[in-house]
Parts: sequence; structure tokens; C-alpha cells
Amino acid sequence: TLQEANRQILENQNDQIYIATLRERNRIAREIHDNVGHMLSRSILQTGALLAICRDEALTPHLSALKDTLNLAMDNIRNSVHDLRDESIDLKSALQDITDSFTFCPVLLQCNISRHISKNVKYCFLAVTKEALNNIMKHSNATKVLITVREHPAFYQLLIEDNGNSAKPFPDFHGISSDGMGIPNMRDRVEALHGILHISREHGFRIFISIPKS
Amino acid sequence: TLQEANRQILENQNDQIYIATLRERNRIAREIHDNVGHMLSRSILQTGALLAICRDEALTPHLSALKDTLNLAMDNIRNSVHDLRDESIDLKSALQDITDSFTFCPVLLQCNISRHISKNVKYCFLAVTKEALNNIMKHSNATKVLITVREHPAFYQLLIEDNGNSAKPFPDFHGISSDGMGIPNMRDRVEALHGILHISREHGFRIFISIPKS
Amino acid sequence: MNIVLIDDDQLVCMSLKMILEADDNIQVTAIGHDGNDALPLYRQYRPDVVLMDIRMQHRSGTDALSDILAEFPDARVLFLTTFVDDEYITKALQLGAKGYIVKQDYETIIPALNAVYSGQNVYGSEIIEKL
Ligand SMILES: Nc1ncnc2c1ncn2[C@@H]1O[C@H](COP(=O)(O)OP(=O)(O)OP(=O)(O)O)[C@@H](O)[C@H]1O
Ligand SMILES: Nc1ncnc2c1ncn2[C@@H]1O[C@H](COP(=O)(O)OP(=O)(O)OP(=O)(O)O)[C@@H](O)[C@H]1O
Ligand SMILES: [K+]
Ligand SMILES: [Mg+2]
Ligand SMILES: [Mg+2]
Ligand SMILES: [Mg+2]
Repeated sequence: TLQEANRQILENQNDQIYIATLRERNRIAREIHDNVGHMLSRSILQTGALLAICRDEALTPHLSALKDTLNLAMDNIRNSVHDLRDESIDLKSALQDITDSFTFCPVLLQCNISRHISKNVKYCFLAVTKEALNNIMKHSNATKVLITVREHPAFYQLLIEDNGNSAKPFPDFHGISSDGMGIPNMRDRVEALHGILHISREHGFRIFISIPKS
Repeated sequence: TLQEANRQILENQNDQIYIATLRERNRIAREIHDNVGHMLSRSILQTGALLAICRDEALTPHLSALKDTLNLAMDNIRNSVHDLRDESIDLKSALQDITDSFTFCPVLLQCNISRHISKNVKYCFLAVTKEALNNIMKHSNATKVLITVREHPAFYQLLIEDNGNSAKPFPDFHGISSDGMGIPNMRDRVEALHGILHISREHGFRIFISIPKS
Repeated sequence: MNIVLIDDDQLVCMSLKMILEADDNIQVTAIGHDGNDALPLYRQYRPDVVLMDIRMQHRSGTDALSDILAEFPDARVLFLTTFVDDEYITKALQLGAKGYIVKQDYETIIPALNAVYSGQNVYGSEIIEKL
């Protein structure tokens, strides 16, 4: 329906703003790193050379102080570039942000992954988690949620389980009987990355996703 | 209507992504400016001090070379901060981007403004221009468009005129008879900035906006 | 020429002092590290020119300028900035600063001090006759 489409667009909007922000951040991070970082490391070497050849005792402490300043500037750049990169790929804290703002019931988040996770997998996991939490709020009487992200040698896994006991009829998640867009969207995203999505409902609602490392 | 709302949301989305990108850019520009810029200017002064007290002729050329490197790094930062600022406030090139992607008919853009135009006025002019071009495409048989942005001591002006001769009835632009959202939105934006909007239709459709400098 | 130097970065102060005092006509008579130091140091030393950073922790250079001018309307204050497009510069000039110097261009500081001392204004590396 149009109302549906509308809501979807609004949700995507936040993602897209987020993505645009990260992209810009990365661009600038690279620029600083490459240009100013290069100049700074050169000047640190030049100062080292001066210290090595300097015979004037009066100058030495000033040269050392200069070297300290330059090292500080270099650390500074390194850190801010690092921070920028970290922020841009930190799935864990992005998930944490989402779960922190979820007030319906407590969420336990376990996220063990390397920093090398691809952007696409990351955005997929974020989008799925958002919708899953929306669904829990809308459709379940859960009192706790467990979200687990795991990295295996060949794939990433996302598992979202709640302890709800909703009495609503179980829709056919292969796309026939439910007219919701949430789960079909999840499935699309996962399949676009050649992954699989399983939904089960034993002690609660449980979404399991596995995406190969490419 | 929902379809309307939908379209509006999609249009806003682009604006918002743009704004988010600019905001992030500015944040980083400030960060570089404050931290690394400060260290670099300190190190330039430290090198200057060394040059001032150095009695060892053998060192002087090395100190000068170091100073050159540091000045280069500083210029580099200055330029990138400056570029970032420019990009973020450059109404003219943002307008150019919009008109470049308008293929319906030729657009002549004249934009003479200082760099000090406020963000709000800028976003207002960009939004109005987009909608005006949409309208030209949808409602006119124009073969050319003239867009003029002018700065006066006390206000900014935006003038968008086409040479179309649309036979459609002229709606009441004060909000009574047209059920379009485009022009009422323009008016809202302009009035939020205490500006005025006039629409006339003599040899074509003509939108005139004037916004006081605050 | 007597200078009072105010900058929150001690290494900047030390370096500037070394650069300035290499000139025979210049003495840095006092150094402060915050805008709050400005007026007391001015009262005590009555410098020919105050050379002051704009951005400082507790009290900014522009606020410190107002403090000084309220009591000493003829005071000559020249600002130091990291970048030209520092947003505070305009405010500083409106408030009655004699101009500003970019720290990077430290070679122009001595000519700038001389210009300010003789009643001219200085914008970046440009020295402008007072109108
Ligand atoms: N955590 C959950 N607990 C119980 N039932 C759930 C849970 N998540 C989903 N469901 C069931 O699965 C159905 C399909 O979910 P889906 O997200 O696709 O659609 P929706 O939430 O109903 O609508 P939309 O997401 O489009 O707003 C829901 O209608 C609900 O019956
Ligand atoms: N350049 C133009 N040439 C001729 N008629 C125009 C032009 N621009 C607007 N109009 C007329 O003004 C009306 C109101 O414009 P407005 O942008 O408010 O609504 P719309 O374009 O019809 O709908 P919407 O913008 O909500 O999609 C239009 O329907 C059209 O009749
Ligand atoms: K001296
Ligand atoms: Mg749903
Ligand atoms: Mg319209
Ligand atoms: Mg400072």
C-alpha cells in the first residue's frame, strides 16, 4: 500500500543520511591522512636530522620540544583518522545505539566481529535489527530480547530472539499470507547478499540470518 | 494526498542527505582546524624561535627547509578547511548542480552573492528552485528559464522566470483554489524567513522572492 | 617597545618571546596564559602593544579586549590567530582591535607591531593606514 511505501521511505531516509554522513567522513579522513600526515612525518624526520647534527647545546631542548609538538600533531591526526574510520565501520556501537533507544523491554546485545565487515553486511544487519525490534514492540509481549552477531571463518551470523508468546496466527514467511512488508524486506536484503534467513517460533520469535563473506 | 506526501518525502530526502553531509563536513573541518592546525602553528613558531637564536650556520638551511615543510602542511590544512567551508556554503554551485541536471529546457543561471549568505536562506533558495523547475517541467511549455540570485545591502532576491504560455487556469496562489503543495511550500519557507513571495504570469511564469538579511 | 604577550599555549609564548626579543627594540615584559590575565597585566605594565591569542580557555581574547578597552580606550591590541577565516576576527575588529596576525606568518609580526605602534592597522599581512 501507499501508506506502507511511505513508511518504508521514511525509514530508508535515516539509513541514507547515515550512509551519506559516513561516506563524507571517510573521504575527509583519507584526505587528511594522505596530505597533512605525509607532511608531518617528513617534518618529524627533518627534526630528527637536526637533532643528530646539532652541536649547539642551547638549541637541543628547543629542538626536542619541537619534535614533541610534531609527534603530538601526528598522533592527533592518526587518532582522528582512526576515530573517523572506527565510527564509520563500528557495527557494534551502531547496534548499541539502536538497542539503547529501544525501551519496550531489555535487550542483551552480543557482538563479536572483526573490523573488516563489509558495509553492505553492516547495513543489512542494522536494517534487520531495526525492523525486528519494531516487530517485537508491535506484535509481541516479550520481556527480553537477545541479539547475537557472530563471525565465522566463512560467514557472518545475526540472531534475534525474543521470549514473547504472541497468540497471533503464524504467517507464512515465504511471502504468501502476511501482508506486512517488514519480513519480506529483511529477506530481500539478505538474499541480495546471497545469505539465508530463517524464522522460527518455539519459545518466542526467532530470526536467524547467515551471510557468506562474499 | 498520499501520493503527494510520498513524493514530497522523496524530495526532502535528498535535501536531508545533503544537509547531513554538509554538517558532518563542517564538524570535521572544525576538528582539524582546532587540533592539528593549532599544533602546526605552534611548531612553526618553535622553528621560527630556533632560527632566531641559532648561531650555527650549518643548521640554518635545515631549519628553513623544516619551516617550509610545516608551512606547506599548514597551507594544506588551511585550504582543505577553506574548501570544506566553501563547499558547504556555495549556493551558486549547488544551484548549478540542480540546473545542470534539468534537461527539459535550457536554464540560464545568474548568481551574484557573497559567501556570507545564511544556511537558511540558502536551503530556502535551493528548495524553491527545485520545485520551480519541477513545475516548469510539469505545467509549462517553456523553452527557456532564467534564474537570478541577487544580493542587496539589506536582502537577498531570487527570481525564476520561464517563457512558457501554459493555457491552464491560473490558480489562486494565496492558497485557496490550487490543491498543489509546491507553491504553498515555497511560501511557507519564505515566510519562515520573514521574506515575501510574488507570483505573476505575463509572458510566462515568474516567481519573485525577497528575504531580508535577518 | 614593550609587549605584553597572552596565549594559552606556553610553547607558543616561549617561541614568540624568542622571536620578538631577537629584535633589539622589543621587550616582552610580561606573559599571560588566559584572557583573565589581560587587564591585570595591562594595568601593571602599560605595554605599548598587547599581542593576544583569540581563542583561550577561560576568557576569550575578544572578551579580554573589551576588558582592556573599557579602562584604557587607547590600548593597542593586536590579535594572533591560527587561521585567517577565524570567525572571531570580525568581532575582534569591530570591538576595536588594531588588527590580527596569523601565527604561521610570524615573520610579519615585528613589522606589524611597529605599524600598530605608529597608529596603523594590520589585517593579516597587510598594513593599513588608519582612516
Ligand atoms: N517478534 C514477533 N513476535 C510475534 N510475532 C511477530 C514478531 N515479528 C513479526 N511477527 C509476525 O510476523 C508478521 C509479519 O511481520 P512484518 O514485519 O513482515 O509485518 P508487520 O510488522 O505486520 O507490518 P510492517 O512491518 O509492514 O509494518 C507480523 O504481522 C506478526 O504477526
Ligand atoms: N512554470 C509554470 N508554468 C505554468 N503553470 C505553473 C507553473 N508553475 C506552477 N504552475 C501552476 O501552479 C499550480 C500550483 O503549483 P504547485 O507547485 O503548488 O502545485 P502542483 O505542481 O500542481 O502540485 P505539486 O507541486 O504538489 O506536485 C500548478 O498546478 C500549475 O497550474
Ligand atoms: K630584545
Ligand atoms: Mg513489521
Ligand atoms: Mg509543483
Ligand atoms: Mg589558543
